Amino acid sequence: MATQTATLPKEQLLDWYHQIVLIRKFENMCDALYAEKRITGVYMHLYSGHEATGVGALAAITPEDHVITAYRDHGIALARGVDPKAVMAEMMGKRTGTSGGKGGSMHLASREHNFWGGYAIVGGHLPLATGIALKVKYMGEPNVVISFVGDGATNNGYFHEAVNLAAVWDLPVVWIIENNLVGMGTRVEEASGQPDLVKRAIAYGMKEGPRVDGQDVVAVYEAVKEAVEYARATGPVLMESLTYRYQGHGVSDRQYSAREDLKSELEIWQQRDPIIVLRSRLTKRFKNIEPELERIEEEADRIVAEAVEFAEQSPAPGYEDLIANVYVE
Amino acid sequence: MATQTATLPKEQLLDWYHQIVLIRKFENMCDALYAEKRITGVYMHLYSGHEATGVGALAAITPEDHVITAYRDHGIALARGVDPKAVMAEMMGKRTGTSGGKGGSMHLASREHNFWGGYAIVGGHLPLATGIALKVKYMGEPNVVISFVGDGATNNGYFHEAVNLAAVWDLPVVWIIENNLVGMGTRVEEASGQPDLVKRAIAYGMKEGPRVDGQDVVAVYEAVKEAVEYARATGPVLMESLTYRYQGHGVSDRQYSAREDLKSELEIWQQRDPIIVLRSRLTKRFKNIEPELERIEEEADRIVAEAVEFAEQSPAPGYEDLIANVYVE
Amino acid sequence: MATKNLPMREALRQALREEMQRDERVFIMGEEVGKWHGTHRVTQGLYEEFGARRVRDTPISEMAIAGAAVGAAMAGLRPVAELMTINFAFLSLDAMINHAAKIHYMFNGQFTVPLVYRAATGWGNQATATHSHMPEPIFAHFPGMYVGVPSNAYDAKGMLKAAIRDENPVLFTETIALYPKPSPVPDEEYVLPIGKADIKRQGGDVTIVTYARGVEWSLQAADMLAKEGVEVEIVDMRWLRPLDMEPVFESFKKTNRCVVVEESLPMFSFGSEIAAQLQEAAFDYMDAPIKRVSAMDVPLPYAAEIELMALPNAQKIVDAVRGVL
Amino acid sequence: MATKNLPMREALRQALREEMQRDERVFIMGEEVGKWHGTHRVTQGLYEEFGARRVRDTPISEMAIAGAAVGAAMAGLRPVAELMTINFAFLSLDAMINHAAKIHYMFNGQFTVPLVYRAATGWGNQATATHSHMPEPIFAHFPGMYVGVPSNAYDAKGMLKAAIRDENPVLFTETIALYPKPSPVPDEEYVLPIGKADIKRQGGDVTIVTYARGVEWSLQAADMLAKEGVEVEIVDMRWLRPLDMEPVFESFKKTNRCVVVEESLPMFSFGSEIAAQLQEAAFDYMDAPIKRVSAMDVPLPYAAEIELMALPNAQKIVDAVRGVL
Ligand SMILES: Cc1ncc(C[n+]2csc(CCOP(=O)(O)OP(=O)(O)O)c2C)c(N)n1
Ligand SMILES: Cc1ncc(C[n+]2csc(CCOP(=O)(O)OP(=O)(O)O)c2C)c(N)n1
Ligand SMILES: [Mg+2]
Ligand SMILES: [Mg+2]
Repeated sequence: MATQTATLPKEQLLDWYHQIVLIRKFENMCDALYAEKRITGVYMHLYSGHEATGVGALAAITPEDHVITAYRDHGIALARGVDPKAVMAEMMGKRTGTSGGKGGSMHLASREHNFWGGYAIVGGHLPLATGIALKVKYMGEPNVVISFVGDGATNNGYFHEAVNLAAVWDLPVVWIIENNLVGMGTRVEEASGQPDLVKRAIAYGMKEGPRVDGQDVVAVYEAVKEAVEYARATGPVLMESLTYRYQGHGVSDRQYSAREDLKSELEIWQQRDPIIVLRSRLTKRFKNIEPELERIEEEADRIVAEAVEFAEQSPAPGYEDLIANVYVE
Repeated sequence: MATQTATLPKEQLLDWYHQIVLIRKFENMCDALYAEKRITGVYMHLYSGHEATGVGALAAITPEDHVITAYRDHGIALARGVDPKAVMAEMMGKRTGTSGGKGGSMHLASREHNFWGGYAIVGGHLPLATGIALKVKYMGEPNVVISFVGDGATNNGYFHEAVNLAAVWDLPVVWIIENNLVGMGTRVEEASGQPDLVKRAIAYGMKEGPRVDGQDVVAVYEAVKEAVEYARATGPVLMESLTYRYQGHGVSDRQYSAREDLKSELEIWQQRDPIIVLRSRLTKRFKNIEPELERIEEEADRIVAEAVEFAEQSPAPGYEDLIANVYVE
Repeated sequence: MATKNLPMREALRQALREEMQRDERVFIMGEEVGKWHGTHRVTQGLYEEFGARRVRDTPISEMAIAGAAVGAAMAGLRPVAELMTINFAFLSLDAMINHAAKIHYMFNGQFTVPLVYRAATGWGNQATATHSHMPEPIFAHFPGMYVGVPSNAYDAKGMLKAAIRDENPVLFTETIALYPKPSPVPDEEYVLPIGKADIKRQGGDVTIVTYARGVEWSLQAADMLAKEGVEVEIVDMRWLRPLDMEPVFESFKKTNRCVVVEESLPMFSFGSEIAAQLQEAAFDYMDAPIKRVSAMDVPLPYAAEIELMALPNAQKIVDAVRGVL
Repeated sequence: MATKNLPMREALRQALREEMQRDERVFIMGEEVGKWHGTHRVTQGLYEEFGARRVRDTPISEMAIAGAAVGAAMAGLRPVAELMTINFAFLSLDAMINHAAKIHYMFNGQFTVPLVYRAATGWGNQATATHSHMPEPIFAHFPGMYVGVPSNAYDAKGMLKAAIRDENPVLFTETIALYPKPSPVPDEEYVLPIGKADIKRQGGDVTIVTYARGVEWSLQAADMLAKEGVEVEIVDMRWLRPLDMEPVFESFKKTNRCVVVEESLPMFSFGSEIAAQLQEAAFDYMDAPIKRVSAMDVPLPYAAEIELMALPNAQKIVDAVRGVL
């Protein structure tokens, strides 16, 4: 499939470069702000390392398609085109955040982007994906749902029931396992009787998609595009993107530092960092593109800085927000 | 494997014939007693049609091995050697019942037989099987656990989590799917994306056992024996026994009567009734065995009649039973 | 207004049919709701009438049923998801509480979750320990979802229609013992408001606060007590969320005595909340302690004799009322 | 008796270590309990000390964790199954309530289920709506399982040891905010009885009934009130099941006034049950209505400013006490 790369328009590749770099810089900023206690709270899970998966996958669908994920959702929100300002404001718990400061890092969402949110109960969003796809089919719409799911989450009852139901009802869902080889501190082979997770498709009589190289945005894009076409025409697909987590499970995770195994693995993975992989594709194909890439990097810095600025200037929610939206009145 | 039949001792085959006939007659009696309101309550699920599965499977293990199942448990209890008197007394809610009249039809159990009980929450007993097998392995015991599970139940989260955990921990469990093609009124292919249920073993990297002819006690015995050996030596196995339910889902089920599809299928299955299949094996191999078979049938009638007699004579539980065993004091 | 005497089962079926006719987005999903006609036959005939698109049989997957209903509702449908019996809702509690009930809040109103979870409920009939739950109060513990608990056919129909039309998630439970019981149901369409209690009998001596099957037992007790000249007022809460305490307070200010009746377990439950609110809001009107009649604090056993001992009944209510006079 | 000032986290770890040393059947299972040292570091070092057989990491499978613990306990082991946080126990509620809590009864005593479910609990720290549950009262609604809710390191150690030794299933929750808080823990072994409340402060004017982090807030409130000459008695329930009401009744008969304090949701909850029992058992001693201080009836939001508004605190308790004086 690598042959197709050559045909991808330059703008598209540069756009992906922009997105990947933006996400990385956004996450680095979140990390720094957390260290300075300008972002607070117990849970924040960075997307660093996974960027190519989110960006490549979402490039393969239209704005009318649907996206849902777990708590590792910053990168998904940004790749979906949600305003970084609103995302950063949500991190800081501000009224201008995507969820008005009530959802926080784990619960970004944007109705207008058909981004149905990040969810923090492992597996909990998977039947929601099935339900959204049911609506698509029920209404005869031409769309698909992309549902991201962690490798660890595939061992939860939610996964089994939600994926099976999508199979039984032939719903247009592409289940993308973001396999970063670990759930918190548990390795995939210690958690799954079947570590080749995509094989679980067989249990549902479901189309088994590829295990794609999750560090290469082009590979992810092409694989998801094919899966999406299948889902639109025929039914659900289970596929895997092999990637790696660049930091601890979440920012408040103190156990990571003792895990030498994870850290030495990290070094190997970082040699195939999504930014490096895409950059080398670009520099190989386009002469003298470096200045353009640098401009994109600077642009990303600017966007992140503006987002921080915006978030810090924004008002905190008040009592009226605390009591609003418990019910639809 | 059919070759091995010839080598099975006559006593064993006759014992199976006895057990299968006993279960059938026991179930018919339960049905009759229910119609007469001598057995009451809303739930009672008969084992008729499944006898060869329970009898063949339990013949493949020792008394020190372990057995657990769902609510369709009468036949399992009897095949495990639990006294029919105590089983019938439990049906009638008597103090002399296996569970003192507190469990009823769906919650038979006998600690002394390592029969860990019948459970009524679909899938709920599956992690219990995993836990019992953990104890076996933890203590270094040489035993296995047989866990029966319905076809419908394999779509529940409990199945996924319990079976995967047994795989991850390499526990000695033989999961036997009693596939009677239907859960209540839902056909297996309407409920499972993968109707070839035994294929679900792949999702757990687990040994895939056979889909055995569940109407033939000899075939079940041989297949389970092999699976048990594997489980003892190596790890868990998922296998299937293909069988059929002879009546509605349960006695209070009024929907069954309208389902022509199920009833016409039934006729076909009854041509391969476990009693007919075993009888024909016996009469082919042993000359003039009919009188012996008839004696066995009469013996079963007698046992069932005695069980009814015993149960009816037994006292009902009283207030002291109602309040006993909420906690271990 | 012309009425027909309909069993609760049929009144509920009417509600479902009418709402499905009215709004194409309304659909039914759950175990055995279609070809099998519903375990308790509430959905009987709807599969034939509306087809497989709108009456959807599911695998035995309570987590997925409850969760898929959330997704479908967020996306614009109006699912009526049946959990067969409330016992199996223990498996879907997470989807119901963490997702159905919280999504509107957590995402600051971006999404609404207009769904109904229907489930049969109630103690008794030798269903035994795992199949004899009536845990509505624990669902009502959490904000974000309404909880409807009708006591007769008329209420059930009007309440279910309201639940389907509401923009919020609703848990709607139907007492199995009440399914065959008839009450007059108007031929004309009607909808009963969410969160409104109802006085089922007027009286000046004692207030009984109850719901679902408790109403039937309380009415029986009231008849028995009336013979002794004791006039009981019965408040049927109808909804555990929103909990409509006004009529309770009003009644209590008149009677100054109260018994709370519930079918299920006594601890951290319905009676606890009602008694706690009453003593706090109407302390100066209390002429006697508020008494609670509940099932006994045991798992429910199989044998009919002792199962009945564990359950509340009219006589136990009469005794409790005498205790506060 | 020599003591050491230990954070609750370490006291709990001591309890686990001692019980594992004492009884080979005791083992730990759960997500991240081993190589990751426990999400809240309670089990830190135990994997290294006891090995992979006795400290067992599991997949993210709450149903299987809770259910496998039941099977292992029935078969003769003594599992301490960690559910990481109580929020995830919503996924295992069925196994806990329908199996752990009922099997001894349902099979008429043939099996015992000597296990402990440990889970971190508590509101706050911007954990947001799905990760801020404290639903202990809904678990205590059901008979068959004990529910322990310690308020400090000393209690936690003695209670957890009792829980592990008991023949009944126990849900044992540990408030995250209390993990780092130290209290004096004796060097010698001790076990605190199951189902015994504890007077955390004596006083004759008002009784505060509470548990877990409520004790800390109540002690702060008591200090504030003492300056005004109001003497508060604080009953720490320690266990929601069995619920030890005697000390509450005794205290109330002395003070005639009561405030119930709980960290979590107000409806159908802890405060409801305490208030209901008190007014019924001690009606003649009531000089004022029993007041409840709880979190607000909302899902918990992320932003720190408004999250704090939703939570109880010492000032809210002081206000409530003033309201009953
Ligand atoms: C039901 C449930 N159980 C446990 C947790 C705690 N938890 C949060 S994330 C996580 C690991 C998930 O791993 P994976 O699915 O691989 O996703 P990743 O973090 O690697 O992206 C766990 C155990 C939870 N949030 N929900
Ligand atoms: C969790 C749960 N959901 C639903 C039910 C209701 N129910 C009881 S048996 C059954 C069908 C089970 O089918 P299967 O597993 O194939 O077993 P079979 O009855 O055919 O032996 C259903 C849906 C239940 N008891 N528990
Ligand atoms: Mg992972
Ligand atoms: Mg079946």
